[in-house]
Amino acid sequence: MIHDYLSLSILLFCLGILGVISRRNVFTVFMSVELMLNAANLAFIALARLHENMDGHVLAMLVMAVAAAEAALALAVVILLHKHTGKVDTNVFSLLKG
Amino acid sequence: MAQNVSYLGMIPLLPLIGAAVVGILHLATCKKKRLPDQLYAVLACSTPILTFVLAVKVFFDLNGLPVDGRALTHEVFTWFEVGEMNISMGFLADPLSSLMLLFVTFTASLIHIYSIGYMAGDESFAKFFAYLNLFLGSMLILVLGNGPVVMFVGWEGVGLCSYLLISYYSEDRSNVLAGNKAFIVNRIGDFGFVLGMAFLFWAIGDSGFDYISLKTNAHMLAPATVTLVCLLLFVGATGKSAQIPLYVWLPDAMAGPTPVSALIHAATMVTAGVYMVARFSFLYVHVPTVGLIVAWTGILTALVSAIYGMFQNDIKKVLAYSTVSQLGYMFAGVGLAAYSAGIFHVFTHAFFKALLFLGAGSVIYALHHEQNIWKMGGLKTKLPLTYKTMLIGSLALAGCPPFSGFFSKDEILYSALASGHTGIWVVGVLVAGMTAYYTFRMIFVVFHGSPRDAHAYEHAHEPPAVMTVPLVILAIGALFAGFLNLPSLFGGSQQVTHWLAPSLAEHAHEASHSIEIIAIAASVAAFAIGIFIAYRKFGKGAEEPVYSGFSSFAYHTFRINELYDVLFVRPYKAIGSAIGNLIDAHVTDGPVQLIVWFYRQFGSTFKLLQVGYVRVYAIYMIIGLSVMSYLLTQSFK
Amino acid sequence: MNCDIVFLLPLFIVTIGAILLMLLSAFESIRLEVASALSVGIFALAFLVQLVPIGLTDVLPFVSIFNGMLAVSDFTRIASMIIIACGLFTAMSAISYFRQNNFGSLEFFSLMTFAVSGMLLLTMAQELITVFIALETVSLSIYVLVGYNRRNVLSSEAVLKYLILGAFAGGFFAMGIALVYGALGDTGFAAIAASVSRDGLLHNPALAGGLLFILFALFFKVTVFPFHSWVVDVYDGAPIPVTGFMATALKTAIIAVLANVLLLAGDIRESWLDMLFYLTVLTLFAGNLIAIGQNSLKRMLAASGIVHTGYLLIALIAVSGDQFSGSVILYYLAAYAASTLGIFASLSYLSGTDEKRKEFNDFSGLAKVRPYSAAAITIFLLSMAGIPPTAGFMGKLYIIVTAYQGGHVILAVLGIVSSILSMWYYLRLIIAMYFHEADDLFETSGSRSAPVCAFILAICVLALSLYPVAI
Amino acid sequence: MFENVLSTMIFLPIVIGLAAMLIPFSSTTARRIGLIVSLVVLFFGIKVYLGFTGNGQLEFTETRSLIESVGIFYRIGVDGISLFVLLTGAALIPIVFVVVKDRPRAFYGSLLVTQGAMAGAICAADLVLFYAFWEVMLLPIFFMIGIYGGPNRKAATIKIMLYTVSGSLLMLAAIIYLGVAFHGQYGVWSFDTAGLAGLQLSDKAAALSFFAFMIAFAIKIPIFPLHTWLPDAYTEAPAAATFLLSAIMAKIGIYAVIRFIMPIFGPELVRYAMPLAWAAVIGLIYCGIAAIGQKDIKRLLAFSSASHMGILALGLFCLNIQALTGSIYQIMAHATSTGLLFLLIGIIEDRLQTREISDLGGIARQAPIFACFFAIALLASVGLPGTSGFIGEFLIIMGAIKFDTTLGVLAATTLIIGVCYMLWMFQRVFFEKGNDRTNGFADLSICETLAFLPVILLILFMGVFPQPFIARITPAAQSQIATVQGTGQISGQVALDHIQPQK
Repeated sequence: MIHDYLSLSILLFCLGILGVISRRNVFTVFMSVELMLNAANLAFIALARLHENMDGHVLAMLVMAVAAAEAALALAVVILLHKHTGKVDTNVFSLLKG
Repeated sequence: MAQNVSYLGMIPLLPLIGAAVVGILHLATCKKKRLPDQLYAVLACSTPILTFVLAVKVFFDLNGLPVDGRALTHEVFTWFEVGEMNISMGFLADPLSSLMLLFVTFTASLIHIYSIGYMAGDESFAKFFAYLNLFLGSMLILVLGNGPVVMFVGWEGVGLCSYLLISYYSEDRSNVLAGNKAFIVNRIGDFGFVLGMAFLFWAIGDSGFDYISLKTNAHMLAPATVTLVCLLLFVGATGKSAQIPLYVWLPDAMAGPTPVSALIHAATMVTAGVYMVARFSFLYVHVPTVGLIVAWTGILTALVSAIYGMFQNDIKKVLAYSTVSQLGYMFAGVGLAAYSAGIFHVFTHAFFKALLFLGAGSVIYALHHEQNIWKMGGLKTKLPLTYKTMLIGSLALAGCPPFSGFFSKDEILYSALASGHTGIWVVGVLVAGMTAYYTFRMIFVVFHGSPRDAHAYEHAHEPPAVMTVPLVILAIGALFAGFLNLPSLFGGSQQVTHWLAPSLAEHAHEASHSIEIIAIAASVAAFAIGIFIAYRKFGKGAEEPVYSGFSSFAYHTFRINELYDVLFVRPYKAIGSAIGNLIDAHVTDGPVQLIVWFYRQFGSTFKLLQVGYVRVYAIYMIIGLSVMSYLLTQSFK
Repeated sequence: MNCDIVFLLPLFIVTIGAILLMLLSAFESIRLEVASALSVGIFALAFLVQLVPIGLTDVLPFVSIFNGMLAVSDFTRIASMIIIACGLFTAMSAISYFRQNNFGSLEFFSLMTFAVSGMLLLTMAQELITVFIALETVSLSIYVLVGYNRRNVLSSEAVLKYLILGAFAGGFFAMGIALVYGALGDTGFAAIAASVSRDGLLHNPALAGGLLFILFALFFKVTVFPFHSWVVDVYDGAPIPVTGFMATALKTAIIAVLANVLLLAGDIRESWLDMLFYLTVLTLFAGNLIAIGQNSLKRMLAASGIVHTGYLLIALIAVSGDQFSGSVILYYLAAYAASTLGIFASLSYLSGTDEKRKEFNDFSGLAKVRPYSAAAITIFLLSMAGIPPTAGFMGKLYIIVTAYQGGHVILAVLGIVSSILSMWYYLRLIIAMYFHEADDLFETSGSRSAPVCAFILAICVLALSLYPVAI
Repeated sequence: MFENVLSTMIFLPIVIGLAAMLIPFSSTTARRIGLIVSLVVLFFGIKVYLGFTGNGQLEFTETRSLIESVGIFYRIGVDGISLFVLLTGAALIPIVFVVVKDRPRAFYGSLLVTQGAMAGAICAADLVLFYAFWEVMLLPIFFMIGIYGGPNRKAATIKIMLYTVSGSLLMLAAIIYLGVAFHGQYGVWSFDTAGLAGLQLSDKAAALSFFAFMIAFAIKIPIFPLHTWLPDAYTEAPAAATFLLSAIMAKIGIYAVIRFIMPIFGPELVRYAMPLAWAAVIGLIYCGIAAIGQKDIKRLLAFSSASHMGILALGLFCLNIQALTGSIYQIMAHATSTGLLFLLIGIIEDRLQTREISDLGGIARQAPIFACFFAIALLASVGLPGTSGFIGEFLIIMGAIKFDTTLGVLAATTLIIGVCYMLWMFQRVFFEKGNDRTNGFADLSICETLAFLPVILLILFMGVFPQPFIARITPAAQSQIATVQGTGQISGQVALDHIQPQK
């Protein structure tokens, strides 16, 4: 049973990774990051069940809080960038390079 | 054995002090108010005269000693002492050096006095005398130095002065080039000298590196070492004494003022090589093969330069080649272990060659620095005293009996014949004839016939007494010096040879009087033939010949200078330029530049990797993580 | 009990200060200088409190309340002091910067103070959840700080990159915690250490994998190759005081955590020695190679920061775990922080309005116009290059000594080689400043606090070199 | 002040130099201050010389704990070898302040700092301390070349800095290795030279450390083929910096080999002496030949200096008393002669704004005193007997022949090679006809003459009376040779005893 949860978690995590490295839309990228964090959350909950303690729950809550904070910040940044360039394509934001 | 005296050090020191005083006074005042030339003249001339007095004292002191103990030493201070190497600044006066001392200081005194007249009015009168004094000091160190290292001080010192004085008229590039050539060629010889000295030292030097100890320990040397040392020292001698293949500097050295040519490039410095070989006679005597090399080098030099001498136009060049030629004789003498004969020729040569140069100087002075003999002529009447003295000098040089040159040269030729080296003797006699020819060619062209340049002739006049008196004194020397070593054939007792005997490791050649008579007859015949041909060709006036064919080749000294230029000078300069400007910057520095280049290349590669796309950065991270994971799984095994 | 509070007092002071500053931001009439002075005061106070020595062995304050989540020792204390000092100097020099670039506001100081409090927590954290929380506190503050210049598209781009990659790494961190938690049922360092020393790291793949993820996230933060790419862009885009703050305080905090994690039990480091070795070497050289290609000063400094991370990794590999004092690492961090902060403090007032001077060439002839500034920058650069008699030299010396002692001769030699390579780009700036003619007047406006800051730090760089460190 | 003579000699110039950089004095004031400070240093140098007993040990030692945790001590002292290197620097530097005029105050400050750091490097008995001074002495030079140098100065400074720093950092790696190894063997931290001599290292470690040291010193000296930084740096540097580089800094390289490599890496030095000696001789010939192709008088002298350093280096590797004494003697001799030449060239450049040999000529006529001084320095540098250059060169050649005949013969070619380019240069610059540019050349002023005169006299004095110097050098050289040959090897216990009293 725990394996299924964990497998799902790993799958989600990998999807997240794939999303970050393959997608150019800033929103999708952030969603992928969220996916990774949620994969971790899933694992936390499942493992908390396995170990029968509350640490995992606490962690999951904290991760969610962090994810929310990051999302808020991310949205602000995306809006800011959109104001500057009118685009949400990460490839556009490569003025800093070399 | 040797007696310690405390005044030997004074002898070289006096002229050096003189040089310093005159030099400093000159430097301090030349730009502002010049001091009178007379002051410098007095200062500068006093030192050679004083040294001459001391030389005489040395001679009498030595004379007062028993024959076996005729050596005065003076160890002034320990020069340097490093490990087994203990070199002291010591001086040695033995019969050999005392003889050298006498004529060096004597001719130097006369030439100093002569120079007062010759250099009068020169802008750097004092500088000239400072250099002359410096030269004299160095020469005396060379002569008196006890041990090769001290000798080397003088050896290089005279080389330096020679350079300075050749380049004296430094505005003219060719003069300076001549000076450079002299110094560099001498340095090549010195290279040999230093090496010879080093090998000698590491063989026996640890138990004393002065002549007396060396002489005592010479028997401990391996024959191979002796050969090597003698050859290397001879390389030094060829440089200093202008022998094949290093003679090329001496003719060019005539660029210096004429008294310099007389003093340095005829009478004293150039004979240092001969003196050195005689000094090391205790080594050379053990290696006859090397002696033969020395003798042949000498006699061939004599031949070659005599050939050059027959086709020169410049009065000083004629004399210069004759000097080279006479030096060749001397080497032939010392090479054949007839050291006293060689040294005696050095001695007489100093008189007549200094005389000839000073005479030539008078002519040049009289003609306002005209040196081409084909612009002269008929000067006999205008410069009678000069003519007479030069005639005496020429006769001595040409080997006319009973002039000094006859006895000394004859003794060398006689020893060649007596020791069975007929080849050397034949060449020697041939050269004697050629010597007579070119000497009298010069005399006839310059003094006889009719004037070729009427204007110069009109203005020619006998130089002042300060110049003529030395000429006369030297002429007397040239005339009579030969009698000092009169061979027994003429009822003499060979005083000079006997005087020198304690210093030299000489075996006397026992030969019959008949051989001696043959030798003399041949020399006199050669002299007569030479002078006859010269008279036939030039006695009644002749025009400047057009050199062609062999004579042109000889006039250009067999193109040896050009050959050296092509073989050594140009390649050396080209290599220098190539290394300094190309190879060093691009080849030697190449590895460094290559590293830098790679570093930069890598740098630009890494710059390319920083693409700026955030996705790519994430990919890098994932790749990194994969590698990390891989390494982690590796460690599970 | 009252003793324990002394250990945590700096953290409290800084956190309360941060909240206070945030509240103050509501009052628009308060001038920036006041906020700066206030934060300087807070940091100074925390620094002074932190001076109380603790001892080498870990002390767990308030065990009953925190359940051993926090531990303090001299290592954490000194790391905290470095971090607080970084905050202090950044707060000082930021004022000069904001006088020339008028996007400053009071929140800047509040956010920075929050970041510092997170970092203090990081150094003390003995438990992964705490580390995570602290890390995110720091990160979130710094994200905002990086993008503080909202009008500048580069600044925004920088924060975007940092945010995406930071969150990405954060995801791994979370997943790593999950794995560790799965393997042990506990997230405390003590439990990890116990498990590792009992069974060895490699007997528990989930633990090993989890720690690898955690390491990965931490490596990302301290810019170990190949997780370094962001740093050049982000440093470039961020406002100068923020860059300086990130380069120093953040690095110190993360290195402290890394030390805590890597040295938990000898086996962790031993098992990953190969990996750490390659990463270290690559980090050293990649940093140098990136740096030589840069024309922008901030980018060069960012890249050189990668190299310094490499040095710290050498020390982390080589320090002896059983009697860990971390003094070498801390000394290096202090030396590095002093010189880096010094350079950024100088840039804070020299770069001019809108950071118009950012390239090497823009500083041509600085020495002719502002000799003292140029001299200070030179001292900082020489320290970074490791030329005596600066602290940077001694730092490198200690690290090389440690590397030899640990038997890592190759690392020691490569460290030196990398130091040779780094001369190249440090010299470039010196050459630009001194050997070119000035065509700029280097006019600056604003307060003198950044110059004062640079001056103090220059003295620190020289004085620190004589500060003895026990090995 | 009088108790800590050496420290004063080190730190007085450094402190005053830094002050001169920071405090806005006028240029002339800075120069005067520099002159006074360097004279004070010279005075202390003479005090040291007079108080020096020559017992083969370090004298005037001062030991202070610097960073005790790793055994880094501020430990300085002089022995027979360092004494003369120290004095050479102290005696020569005042001239610079007299001759080099109208430079910004920072220039004079840099000079002073270099002087102090060089004194520090010479006196240091602790390797880390030595390293620190070794690096610090380069920094002011770096700035002097870069700020006040010729048109291609930037490339030259980068090259000299990277080159020398690369070498010295490698040496640092070796220094630290030695310290750690010492700690491993004796349980005590120490970087003391005498102590480290007692280390037992594995062959490989010893060889690697040896090369790390050797490369650092070989770059500084420089030994072929690591000399390629030199022509550019010497040419582009202002005269004073070239003077410092050639006259003192290069000599510190030689000195460092004697001081640090010989006691610590004796067996390695013996093993690798032959290839190193070959490198030195090749450099001597190579650079000597390269000099003839130069058109820039300073560049010519740069190559000449490199060539001469070849012979000095050769003296080190022959490992016999003659050659080593010769090298040490030549340190002084070459410093005085080449240093003087570079300063005099600096005067030419200053007055005529050119260094091209083809632009010059006839200076001897315009400036006889100048020409005379130049000639004496030149003759000393070509090793004419009677000048200081001869003694050292002669001893080295003698030692080289004892060591290896071929090497000795090749080394003796320096007699010929040196004189070729020097005479050529002298001819073109001082002889021949002057031109419009050189006809206005002013001779040395009285002040300058008086500044140069002592050194000229020293050159002559050292040529005629070398023994007072040599007598003080030979015992130290002898003991170094003994150490290298293994007969004087310090045992580990002795080394430890040496360290213990400090603790």
